[in-house]
Amino acid sequence: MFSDYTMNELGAIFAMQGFAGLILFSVFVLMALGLAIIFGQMGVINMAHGEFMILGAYVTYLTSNLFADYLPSVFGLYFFVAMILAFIASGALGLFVEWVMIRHLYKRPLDTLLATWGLSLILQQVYRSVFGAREVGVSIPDWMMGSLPMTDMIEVPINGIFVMVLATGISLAVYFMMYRSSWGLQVRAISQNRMMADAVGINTAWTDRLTFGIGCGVAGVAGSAFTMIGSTGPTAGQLYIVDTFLVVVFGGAASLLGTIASAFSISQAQSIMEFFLSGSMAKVLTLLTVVGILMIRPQGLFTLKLRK
Amino acid sequence: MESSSNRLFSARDLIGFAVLIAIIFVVLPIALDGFRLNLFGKYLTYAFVAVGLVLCWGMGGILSLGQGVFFGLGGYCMAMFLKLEASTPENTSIQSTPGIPDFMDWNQLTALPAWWEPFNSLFITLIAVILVPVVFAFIIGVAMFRRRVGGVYFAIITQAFAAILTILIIGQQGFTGGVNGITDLRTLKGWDIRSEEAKEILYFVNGGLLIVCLVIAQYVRKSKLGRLLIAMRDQEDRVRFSGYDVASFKIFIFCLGAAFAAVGGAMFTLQVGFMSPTLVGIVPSIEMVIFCAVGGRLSILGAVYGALLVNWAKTSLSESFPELWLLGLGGLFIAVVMVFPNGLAGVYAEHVEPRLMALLGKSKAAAPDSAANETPAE
Amino acid sequence: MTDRKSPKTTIRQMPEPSRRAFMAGSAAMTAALFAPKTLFAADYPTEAVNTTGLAVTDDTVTIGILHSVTGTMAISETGSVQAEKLAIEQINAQGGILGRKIEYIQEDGASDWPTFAEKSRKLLVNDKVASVMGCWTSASRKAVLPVFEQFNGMLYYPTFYEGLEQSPNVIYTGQEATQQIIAGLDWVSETKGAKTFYLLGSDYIWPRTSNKIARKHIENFLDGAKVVGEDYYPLGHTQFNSVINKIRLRKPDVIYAIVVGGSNVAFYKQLKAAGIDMTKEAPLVLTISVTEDEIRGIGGENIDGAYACMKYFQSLDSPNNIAFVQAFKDMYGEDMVIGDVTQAAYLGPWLWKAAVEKAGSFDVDKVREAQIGVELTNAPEGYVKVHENHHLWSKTRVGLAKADGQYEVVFETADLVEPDPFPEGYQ
Amino acid sequence: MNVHNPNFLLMVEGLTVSFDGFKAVNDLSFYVEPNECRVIIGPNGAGKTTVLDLICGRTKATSGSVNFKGRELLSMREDQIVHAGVGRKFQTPSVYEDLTVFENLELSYPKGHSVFGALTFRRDDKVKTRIKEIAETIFLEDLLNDKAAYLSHGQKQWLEIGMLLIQDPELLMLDEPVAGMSVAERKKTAELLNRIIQDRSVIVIEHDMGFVADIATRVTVLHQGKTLSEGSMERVQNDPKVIEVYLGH
Repeated sequence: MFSDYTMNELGAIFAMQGFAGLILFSVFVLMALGLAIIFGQMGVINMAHGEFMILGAYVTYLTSNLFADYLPSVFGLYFFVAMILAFIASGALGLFVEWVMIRHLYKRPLDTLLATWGLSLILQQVYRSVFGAREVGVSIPDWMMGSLPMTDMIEVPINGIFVMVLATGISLAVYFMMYRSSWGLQVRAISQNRMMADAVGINTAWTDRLTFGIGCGVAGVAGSAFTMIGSTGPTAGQLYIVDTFLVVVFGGAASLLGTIASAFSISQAQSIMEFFLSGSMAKVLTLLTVVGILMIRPQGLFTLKLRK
Repeated sequence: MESSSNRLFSARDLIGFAVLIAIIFVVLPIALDGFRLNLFGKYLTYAFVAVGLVLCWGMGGILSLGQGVFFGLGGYCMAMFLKLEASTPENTSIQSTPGIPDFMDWNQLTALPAWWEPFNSLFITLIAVILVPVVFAFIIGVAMFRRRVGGVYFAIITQAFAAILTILIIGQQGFTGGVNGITDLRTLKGWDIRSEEAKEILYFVNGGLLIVCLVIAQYVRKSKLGRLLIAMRDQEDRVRFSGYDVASFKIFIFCLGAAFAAVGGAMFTLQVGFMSPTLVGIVPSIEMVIFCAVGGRLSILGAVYGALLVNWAKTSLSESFPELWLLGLGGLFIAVVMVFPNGLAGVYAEHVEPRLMALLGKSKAAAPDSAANETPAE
Repeated sequence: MTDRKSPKTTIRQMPEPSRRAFMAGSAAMTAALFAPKTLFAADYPTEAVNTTGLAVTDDTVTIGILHSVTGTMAISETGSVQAEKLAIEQINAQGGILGRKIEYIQEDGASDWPTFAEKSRKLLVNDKVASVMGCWTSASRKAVLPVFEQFNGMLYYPTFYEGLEQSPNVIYTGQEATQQIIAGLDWVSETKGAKTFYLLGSDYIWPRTSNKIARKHIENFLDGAKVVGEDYYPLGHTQFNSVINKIRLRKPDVIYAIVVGGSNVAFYKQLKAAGIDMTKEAPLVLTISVTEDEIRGIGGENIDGAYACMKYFQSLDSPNNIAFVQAFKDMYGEDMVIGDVTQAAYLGPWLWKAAVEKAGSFDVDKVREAQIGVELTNAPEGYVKVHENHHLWSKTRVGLAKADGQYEVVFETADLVEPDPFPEGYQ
Repeated sequence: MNVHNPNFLLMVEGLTVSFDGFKAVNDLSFYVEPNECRVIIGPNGAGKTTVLDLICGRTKATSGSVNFKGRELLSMREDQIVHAGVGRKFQTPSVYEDLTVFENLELSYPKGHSVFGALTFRRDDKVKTRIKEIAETIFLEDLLNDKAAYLSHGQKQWLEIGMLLIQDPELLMLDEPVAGMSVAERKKTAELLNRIIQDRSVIVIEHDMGFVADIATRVTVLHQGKTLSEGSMERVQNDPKVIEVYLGH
């Protein structure tokens, strides 16, 4: 299939395809980080994760309208404000949901799955009632929609770079919170031994709530970023849920590094296969490979061996 | 207790079964017109899945979010047979290749794929309806349970299977009918399944099969295996160190649940007249779990009422308030998990039964009324 | 070159008599819409116009509306529901049908095909509706089709679709695939000199069948043109960077895109971000799946410069259409947009009304018979006529997407295109 | 090395397990004779429970050998080890709380352990008689129809011991059987244990020295995954190394 092209062209295409894989990787990391915090550290299965992302997207939509109406001169910068607002909105909803629902279910992880699925249905209907059934068009600042010509053959989309920078930034932020802050220490202590953490004076209830809130907030930021590449509608969140869970589970639930490694391997596999196969078959093969590996190595890529 | 629990049916079980049989075979057919009865027949096909989930999830602690896969495989096997029967050369004379299913013709297939051939035989089809999903469940079960994958991981991986199968069915539309599914099914061995009488007969066949499955489930529940499932759910290690191979029991119950779901799927195809990938995916699979949860995850009879109630509510709510339906369903999920973890059966056992007992002093007179409360009135 | 005028592929003209009728009838029919001749129910006794027990009383007739109000398809189907309700209201304002007001029972298909089948059964068996306006996806239509045939109902189906179907119980008010596709391909070949095409679609029957027809047409009937790639992605897929790279590699003149739903939004945003400028000539984007409705989600600035090929655009400059757009906006708000399917859905009640009045009866068999040859001269899209294969004769147009979310009509076929649901050269 | 010495029921040789580099049990060897009661003592974290986990298959060993009656246990599944004749009681009482005492014992009855067997298992008179017998031994004959959840902590410990007894294992491993018991319960348990260890080998982990002295044939002292000292109670108590790390503090 490559005989018609010059080496130069092929090189450029492979470079761009590698870049496409990196963008997909960043997308996966953004999707999965919030879930990795919630699922990995708290053991809660948040099926409404996609809806928290979409909340971030709707907040971005509202912010863009606000800027277009009242601050058109600085419209190009609204996106940064929108991401912060998205974090606050999704995080606040997360705190509320934890307080009302999740905290009663820590001993029943499978039940959190059902309850949060119910929550996702409710959120979808709320979005539909508030914003309408149609997708909303989020206007992206012009500087983000375009590409940087690297050579005369290779062009790199700016929003791709933006997503990559964002993914790196948030990963670092989460890393520092988890491994360099006292909150992170508390979270990890709780995930290993809740009773003991309680006994040594960690406010487990508040730490849990904060963890859930931060996980949801990160989802909100991801949703905000995805307005650049995807659609914003009441049911758009559902599209992400299977991929997201597989990334987290495949990485080994308790490991942040595992989540990133798994996002990397799944995205590269999918991106390479998409180039050679039809998109649908690439997707099926990727999922099957992931599930197959999980059957052989159910604990995921990275795990701590614990003494039971 | 020792002696009573050794029998297949306690007096209480007997009354429960009798009430359900009366509802399915007497009350509903009398109270409902043909259209509504067919609808309830459709709801009852979900009850097969819910009963299987009681065994797997309620008793065994194995939550599968991929029961739609087995429901779908059973349904597709049945649909393939019916489609072949409907695709006679006369019916399909307009096609470039008459005699093959229409969707194959649209996709330039000029001959029936080899793996469709066995579905020309009703006998092989009926075997395949059960066997294909069970073999599939067995492979998943061996792979997962031998490696001690359980709990949330199992749930997520089964969910991934539902996603994979859906994409595969849609992508291979020349062989599967794609997103449209396999539609326009007409006759079963020359018997028109679309007629009113056929639908009524199918309803009763469906009800009969459901009772058979319930009796099997009751037998499993009352056998030592049933107690082992509960034991495994709560103290898996202890069971292992009492000398049981835990994985083989999990595989067995998962396969049994898959077989129930498959029967439901096949009956769905017969009663509704088509099968489509929307019944295989993640959303229907999770909805099936909620049928079970609403009915009571520990009660096989409750699961049947759960499937009936939720679907009936879905139909009637979405007839009058389509916008509210999702809110209602979402609220139901949360309420069942947080307030009524044992579902209808739990509410009945905790609140209704004792009061009725106190009122009437006798369980015999009490049960029919109370069960009627659980049943959606039409 | 000789191939190109093969009788199977050229746009067939209306038979002469019809065309004359069209010319003559045009003025009269336009007048009919605005000053209808009043029919009185008393002239049409119920027992005479309704011999099969439909829901018809002395002053009302009940029809069904069956679309998804919830679920993933609600996004697309909302417009159709609105258009159908608008048409019903307008018909009622003119005195209804045979002196009877139309009442409707709306059911939610919930984006779930078994639910569609169940609800259609309810509408036909329990509610005895006289006709049903409904369905959007092919899957939902396939699910309800056996029900309509079994209980002899009448369905008015608004979506452009893949063809390969001709049911006595369905009137297809949207275009079937050959009507929509061939004119656009001919246009892009003739006016843009396009030689190479990259076919892309969501993975289900409509894009696959449409691309199949497109491929046959490109390879067999367009001079020296070829298909350089064909790809399908699962519904809901949101990552298109890989396929965009493939497109760069193959350098097609035309990206022929039939992506639907949420994937649409992702595809166009990523296409733009990847630096493929659609306002330049090559590669140009030609789509048959993006109406004004979809652009609202995509964002006009992201699809600026793409071409769409369908039978109706909101910007169509004709008195009929301007009046229709105004009425739609008056009813649902100024910010409403109207796409091809919405307009086709609007035709449903009008076509049914015309057939009922022609038959002088609500009986489905009589309506079906009367329906063939029914014309609407004042439809928003212009003149349409029901073909004996239950599809509509209609013009096909090419629109150029603008940043404001509207299309500018750059081409329309000179004649009405004959519907051909079972195209022989394309199987 | 794997040749079975008929003098020993259980031969543990070179047993090692490492968790991410940390060796919880390190090159441990010891031998248990038929009808011997071996008590393992040692400070917290010495690896006592891990040794039992390794023998019964709950934790997979990194290297070494566990030979039981000529069979290598390390390559067997937990349930196969149980069928070979090894019974294990956990530190915290692990009984099936949703089932009755009777059902708890019944599930441990050594019959119907395959899927098919469990489906066709009949609760015949033989089973009932045996369960009643065991229930009397463990002082629960009046509570057979109560749910296990309602038992006291001590009663749950007894129930778990009873569940082991009904299997009639040749080697019984008990992890702190009297921990968390009242003085009265403790006395009763000691009496019970003294009775049931008569005709089988037992490995017990215990901290209560009075209790240990009462039942032990031999004592093994573990420290940091290795044997610190081994021998009779008297000898171990007088071993200066042992006094230093464990008894003397």
